[in-house]
Amino acid sequence: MSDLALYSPAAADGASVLKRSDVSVTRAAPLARLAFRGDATAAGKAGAAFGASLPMTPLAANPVGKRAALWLGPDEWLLLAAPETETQDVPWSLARSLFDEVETALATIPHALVDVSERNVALIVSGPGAARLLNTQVFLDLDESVFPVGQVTRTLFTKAEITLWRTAPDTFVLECWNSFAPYIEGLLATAPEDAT
Amino acid sequence: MTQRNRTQEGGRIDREAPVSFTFDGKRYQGFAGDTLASALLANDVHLVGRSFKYHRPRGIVTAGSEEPNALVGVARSQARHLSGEATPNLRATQVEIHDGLAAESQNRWPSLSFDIGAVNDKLSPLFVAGFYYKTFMWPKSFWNKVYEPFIRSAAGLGRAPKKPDTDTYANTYAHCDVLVAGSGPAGLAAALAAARSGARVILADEQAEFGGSLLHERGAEIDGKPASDWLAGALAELGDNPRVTLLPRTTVFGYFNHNFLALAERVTDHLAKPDPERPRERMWQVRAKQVVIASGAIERPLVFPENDRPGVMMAEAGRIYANRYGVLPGKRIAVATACDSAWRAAFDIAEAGGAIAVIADLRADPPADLVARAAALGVRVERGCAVTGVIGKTRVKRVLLGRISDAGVLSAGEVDVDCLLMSGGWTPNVSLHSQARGKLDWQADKGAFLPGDPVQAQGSAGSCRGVDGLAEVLADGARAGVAAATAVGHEGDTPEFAATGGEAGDGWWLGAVPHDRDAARVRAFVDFQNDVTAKDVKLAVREGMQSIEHIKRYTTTGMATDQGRLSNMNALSIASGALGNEIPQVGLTTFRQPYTPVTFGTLATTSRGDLFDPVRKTPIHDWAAKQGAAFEDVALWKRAWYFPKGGEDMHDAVARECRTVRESVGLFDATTLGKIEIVGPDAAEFLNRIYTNPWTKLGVGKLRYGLMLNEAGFIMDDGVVGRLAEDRFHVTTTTGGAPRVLAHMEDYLQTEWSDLDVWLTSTTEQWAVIAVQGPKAREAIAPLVDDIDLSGDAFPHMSVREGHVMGGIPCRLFRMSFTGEAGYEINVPPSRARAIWEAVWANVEKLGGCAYGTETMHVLRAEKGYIIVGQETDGTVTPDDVGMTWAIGKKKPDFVGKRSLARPDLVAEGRKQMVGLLTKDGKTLLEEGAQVTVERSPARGTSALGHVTSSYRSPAAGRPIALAMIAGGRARIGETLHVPMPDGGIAVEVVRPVFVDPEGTRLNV
Amino acid sequence: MLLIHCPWCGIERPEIEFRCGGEAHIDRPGQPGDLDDRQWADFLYMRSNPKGLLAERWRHVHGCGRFFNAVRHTVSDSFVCVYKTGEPCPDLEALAREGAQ
Amino acid sequence: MTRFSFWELARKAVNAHQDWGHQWRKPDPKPEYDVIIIGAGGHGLATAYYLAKEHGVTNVAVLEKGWLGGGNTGRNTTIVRSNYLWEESEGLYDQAMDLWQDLSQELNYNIMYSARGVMMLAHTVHDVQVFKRHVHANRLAGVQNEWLTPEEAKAYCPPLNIGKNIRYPVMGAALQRKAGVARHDAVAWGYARGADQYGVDIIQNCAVTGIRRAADGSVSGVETSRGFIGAKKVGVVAAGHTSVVMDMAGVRMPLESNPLQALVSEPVKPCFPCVVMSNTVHAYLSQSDKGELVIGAGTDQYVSYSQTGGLQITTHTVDAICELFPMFRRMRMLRNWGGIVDVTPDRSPIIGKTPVPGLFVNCGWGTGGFKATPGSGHVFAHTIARDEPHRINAPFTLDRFRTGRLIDEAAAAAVAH
Repeated sequence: MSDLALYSPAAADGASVLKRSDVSVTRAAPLARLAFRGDATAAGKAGAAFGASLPMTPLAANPVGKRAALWLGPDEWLLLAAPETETQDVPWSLARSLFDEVETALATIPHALVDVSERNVALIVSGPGAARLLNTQVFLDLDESVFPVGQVTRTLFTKAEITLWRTAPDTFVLECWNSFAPYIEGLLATAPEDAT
Repeated sequence: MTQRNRTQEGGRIDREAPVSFTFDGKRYQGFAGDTLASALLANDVHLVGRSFKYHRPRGIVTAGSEEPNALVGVARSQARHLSGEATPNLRATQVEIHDGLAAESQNRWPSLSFDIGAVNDKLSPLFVAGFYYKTFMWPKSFWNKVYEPFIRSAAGLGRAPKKPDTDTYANTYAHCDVLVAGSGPAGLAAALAAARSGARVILADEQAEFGGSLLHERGAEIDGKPASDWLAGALAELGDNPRVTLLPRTTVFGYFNHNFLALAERVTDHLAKPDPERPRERMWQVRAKQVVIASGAIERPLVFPENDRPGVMMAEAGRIYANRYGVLPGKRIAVATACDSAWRAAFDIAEAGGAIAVIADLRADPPADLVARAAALGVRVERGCAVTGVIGKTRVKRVLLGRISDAGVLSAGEVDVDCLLMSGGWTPNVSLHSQARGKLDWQADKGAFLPGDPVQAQGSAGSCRGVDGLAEVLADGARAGVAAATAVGHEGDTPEFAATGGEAGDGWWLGAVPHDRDAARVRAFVDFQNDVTAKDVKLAVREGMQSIEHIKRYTTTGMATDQGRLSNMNALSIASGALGNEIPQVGLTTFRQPYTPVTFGTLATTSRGDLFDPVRKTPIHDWAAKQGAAFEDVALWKRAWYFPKGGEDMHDAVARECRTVRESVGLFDATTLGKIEIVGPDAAEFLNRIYTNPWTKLGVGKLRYGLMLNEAGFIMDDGVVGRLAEDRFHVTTTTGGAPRVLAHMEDYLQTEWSDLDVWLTSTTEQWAVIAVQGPKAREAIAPLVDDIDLSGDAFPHMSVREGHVMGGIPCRLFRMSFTGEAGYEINVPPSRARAIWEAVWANVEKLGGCAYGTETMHVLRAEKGYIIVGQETDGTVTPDDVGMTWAIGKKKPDFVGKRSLARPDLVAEGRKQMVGLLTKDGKTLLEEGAQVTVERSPARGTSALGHVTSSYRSPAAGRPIALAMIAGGRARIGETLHVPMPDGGIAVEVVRPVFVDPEGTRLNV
Repeated sequence: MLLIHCPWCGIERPEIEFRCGGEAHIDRPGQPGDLDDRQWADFLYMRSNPKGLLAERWRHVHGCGRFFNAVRHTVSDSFVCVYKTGEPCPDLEALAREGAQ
Repeated sequence: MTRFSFWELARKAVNAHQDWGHQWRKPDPKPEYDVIIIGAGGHGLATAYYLAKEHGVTNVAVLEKGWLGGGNTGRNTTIVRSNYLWEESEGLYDQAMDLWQDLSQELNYNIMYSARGVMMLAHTVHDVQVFKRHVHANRLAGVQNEWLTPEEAKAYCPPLNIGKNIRYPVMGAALQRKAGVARHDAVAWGYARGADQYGVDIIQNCAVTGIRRAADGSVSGVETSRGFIGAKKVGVVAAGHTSVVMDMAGVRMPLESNPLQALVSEPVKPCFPCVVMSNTVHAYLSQSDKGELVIGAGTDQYVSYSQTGGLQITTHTVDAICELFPMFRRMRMLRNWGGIVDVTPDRSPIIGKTPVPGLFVNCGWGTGGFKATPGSGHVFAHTIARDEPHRINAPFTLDRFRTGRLIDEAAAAAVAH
């Protein structure tokens, strides 16, 4: 499982997408998610308000407890937060309060903040075979020397766009839009055994 | 089940593991480790197929992927053969046998030994290169009816599978420092050298076993060990290195830009009972920092009369069969050569128990040591001697010898044999180097093209770049491996390998071999599979073909499934002789991927069925499916199309749904519409520039219909935009247009207007959208809305409010309509959309309402004259064309597309304009796409005034209605026009394009 | 499949993550209304389409989402350089001379 | 020049075909011609042929930097059809369709025009609307095209999968029965032989390096790798290289050149009777007389003159073929190649005069030029000979990009809603 406090497996039936001796794929419980856009100044203030600073280094992630700020582009970050007590519901109120806090902190500084909590779902891909399994559909070099723990990027999962974050040597979190999840899960679940 | 040609011992086959298979229905036995070819040869089967054009009997020529003749249809079992699941055209030299494997010969009827098509061979004097361009033209009608069907049925090789393929295919993306293509001594040395320096290495080889020539070297030693022992050690070392990936049965088939390579791995075809979880084949898509090509060299046939008879084989292939598979290619063997290596093949075969009847070398002075060795073995040697013919139709019986002299070729008698081994020397295998766009250098002294300077990050090693001899090849591989590793930052010493044996072989021959036969009558084959002879190549030149590409296309040489691997150099040489040009001036045809044929399924990998393209479904999808909805594909989405009840067809269902919406209320899933949140201080200014409409003065909480043009001035998308705050807009797009619109906006924002402080975020999937439309819409939703005043005054048409539904679920409530009825679109979190939908549904049902799909949505909007982008418009339509100049902000200095709207043709008279059409009889439903003319029965070639864009039965109008784009349409309102159909014209009246509530009073209930 | 260096991400990624946006440095006129039809058509449609070095726009659409420019040789398909949107076009003739050496 | 026939073939067989002569000469360039055609592809050779035959202009040179027919003529998937949407296109392609029917006899060269039918599959409601619009428009124009139900489509093309359980079920098809395929090399060779018989000089391995203009701005000839060759009229028919050639005359073109890939399978016995195209899943497929499945793939997204493309373009096409025809999954790709297609903003060609007097251009055929070869040559010859366009190519001007009078076949199929 993910070594982060942020992600926990969803409790729902069918949360387990794939379970093999060397790799598992599990749907994660919902999170509060905010898309943040703005320049470095805005990002600095946003990080302070959010509770996890927004990384300025490309492809970097900054997890702090049950929050994380992910660099997605030079003026784009994805802010993630899990409620203190685990829930299977989408934490709208958390998303709302974080939204309000960041908005208040930035007041007159140009920026854009949009709640995208419901847009994405996350899959946790974990185990020694995780990278090999992902490489059946993801054209990135997932060798740890090239794609180290903490790196995050948008990329393609064959015909679907994903955000891929290595949270531990053997663990990746894959975020995608809701309606693409069955496609991605389908391809992961039917990946041949000898690929993992 | 005897294997009469099997040696008593030796080879890499497992004599303890017999394998039973069938060929043309007859059962044979081989051993584990055999290819189909080696097993057939063990059973003295040489005749395995018929050639493409002349249907000549053909035998096994090679022992590798370059095989031109031994193509067979292969299935896992005889049953699968019979059910049409065999794979055609596999090379018997690559097919590994397993128990139950069923192979069939091809291109023969009724049987391999008696083939009606062989009549073509009798007609060969007529069927020369390009004959079909000169005939089959009279009478004209015969081409499609007689000639072409005849030619088609005679052509082709195997039979395409008839049944859908049930096997699966897989894909893997990989990266490495060094990819080594080929695992012969050069490739192994390169892989060892690179791996020892710490590089990430992939070693791939098309064969089942790594080792290349080491698998059949007899007597060679490396580092003091027999070659096969050294090989085992090297493979163990590589296998133990976690940074090395070993890929046997894997062909590097494509070398693309920027060191991207594609590999095809055969995963399970060689297994009798494969694990069903494993794929049949897997494509590897590899980005390599460096590539070492170690693809070896390919032995070249000699072009002499009847060189295509079964039993005529490459010398090295004979050696491979003897040494690696323990199979003698014949009992009594002749060798025709111009190269030393064939002598060693003869010696090895002799040692394995074969009788060498004669070695005929084209050279006057073959090396003395070889001659001495032959003498010691008691083998007859003929120097300066050519094979001038072969007797025996389905198997070599005798070969004719001719002595080459100044006076020409003089007969040197005949020799009785059952096998003839030939060698014209070696052609370095430069295919991958050439695919990588590396140039080729002609080496006249070697009679070969060698790799020139590489263009990409790659090098060649070993005999593919003309290096010969085991010790030299190992050293070259080590050098290349270290060079590649060093280039990517790994330090390492160049390993040294001490090798003896595997000597270099000199000597070569290019082009036709001289003979004493009637040149006009005999056929010496250049391209075996496509039946191209030396005469054909000369004929092409005679007819004016100068470029090798012309010669290739005219004669089809090199265009068979072996891609001319055996034939290209001989064809080139013959052509150069006929043209009187040097070989480099005649040119070499381009090497293209794939290196050898690649299964379509392997290229398609996992894309099939529901995983072919993502199937996007809304949170309401399952509910709709349960209600029996029919769905339509819109972009990647499945949308509910209509909801038939109790045996209704689409028309009935849609009519009911339309009536219900207008009379009470309907529920519609609008989730798939694209949504973009546009936020920032300059958001309104951005929208001013992107849309035709003005946005500055749109109040917070208000909606406006937005129209978007491309820069050419044509409508590209539309949607409703809501202002949530001074600096925040909620934009909607069409379902199919969502990605395009976002890309369009980002393009302008980033590259033209980077001064604007505004950002775009896709929220398509942040919100599910439940549209509730109809006079009872407010009633249907009111009980569920927590905190929004729904009264007409507080929340008028074209407004938006943020609030909550069902006790705290956040929502964005739009009051808007695409039906002409009062209505709402409730944007809700997808995770709760189903529950909210069902709650609304409960109310809707109580109110006598219904759920409706996209078809009803289309009818309702057409009744109001609202356009659908992509239906009324087609990329050539301006706002004025569809009567929407009202959507253009007249005072705006600029917006995307504005300048183009002023171009001459876009302001010209007579443009097509949107109007309504009513059939005069009030009953006939026009067909969408039907043309509109003035005349009832226009003459052929009459210009259409326009066409019907939308046409429906309108319950509200009580008759069919249509929208159409008609030249000068607005001025034609009231006129009668016609819609010509195959069974006569339909009279229509041109009307304003609005059929229900033109004043819009129903919207403001 | 090309390998493309994204100047925003600072890494090379496979072509499938990118969209080519055509020839670069064809700036949209500030006052389109001031152009005559021919000038406007030049902006809309006319392209240099060279056999040689071409400055073109790319967007890392399935990555950081940003546009940038690249100089690529249209025969070898190899990239000479990449630079961020807004930066000036390199001297293509000078680059071509360098490449030839 | 020997006339081709079965009897001639039999007669020559007696002497083992030693007596066949050149199908076209290998002339040295003369100092000056009445007309120079740049580009010896199908369109250029056809232009020369019709200049000589229809207009009596025989003092013509066709200059080719490589070998004749070596560009897109020899690299396409040989599909011929004329069921286009707009009147302008219908006129252009249907004239070509008429010429195809008799071209073998006209040229005395069997170009193997095979009227096996071209079927375009509809997979969505939108496809159905678009294709039916084509069918109606074509019927009015007298262009053959008809609508088939899925069952009728299956009857016409038995391997077609019309199951409802596939990703994009077939909802019907538009069929043009007299459309089909032809042997691409033979078209180039047939026109070359035909033009040569009229005295046209076809000069291969002769690259044009410059276009020389007289003081009045009009064309006076071309610089080539074999020296200057004079001509007052020059027709550029250089497909993917048009921008490069036109740049020599200082004319900017609305063109981009993209790699276009195609591939064939190994040959198999007849298993696929017609041509099938599917725009939604991006695939087109036929079977050659030799037995290969011939498959057209897409274009790469960037400008390139490399005649190679990305593997992802090929795999994207092959997966679509396998989805429509799942029995072909075990077939194997034998050869893959690329051409360079010159694409205009409205995906229709430019055939006519240029701002430079005496300079004519015929380009922008994109992915669909082969089918128009005879018609294109016919109207371009007219344009050059008369110094004014033929009625049929009059709408296909360069000026349409100024006026906005585009002939947008691609937009007409645009997907939205």
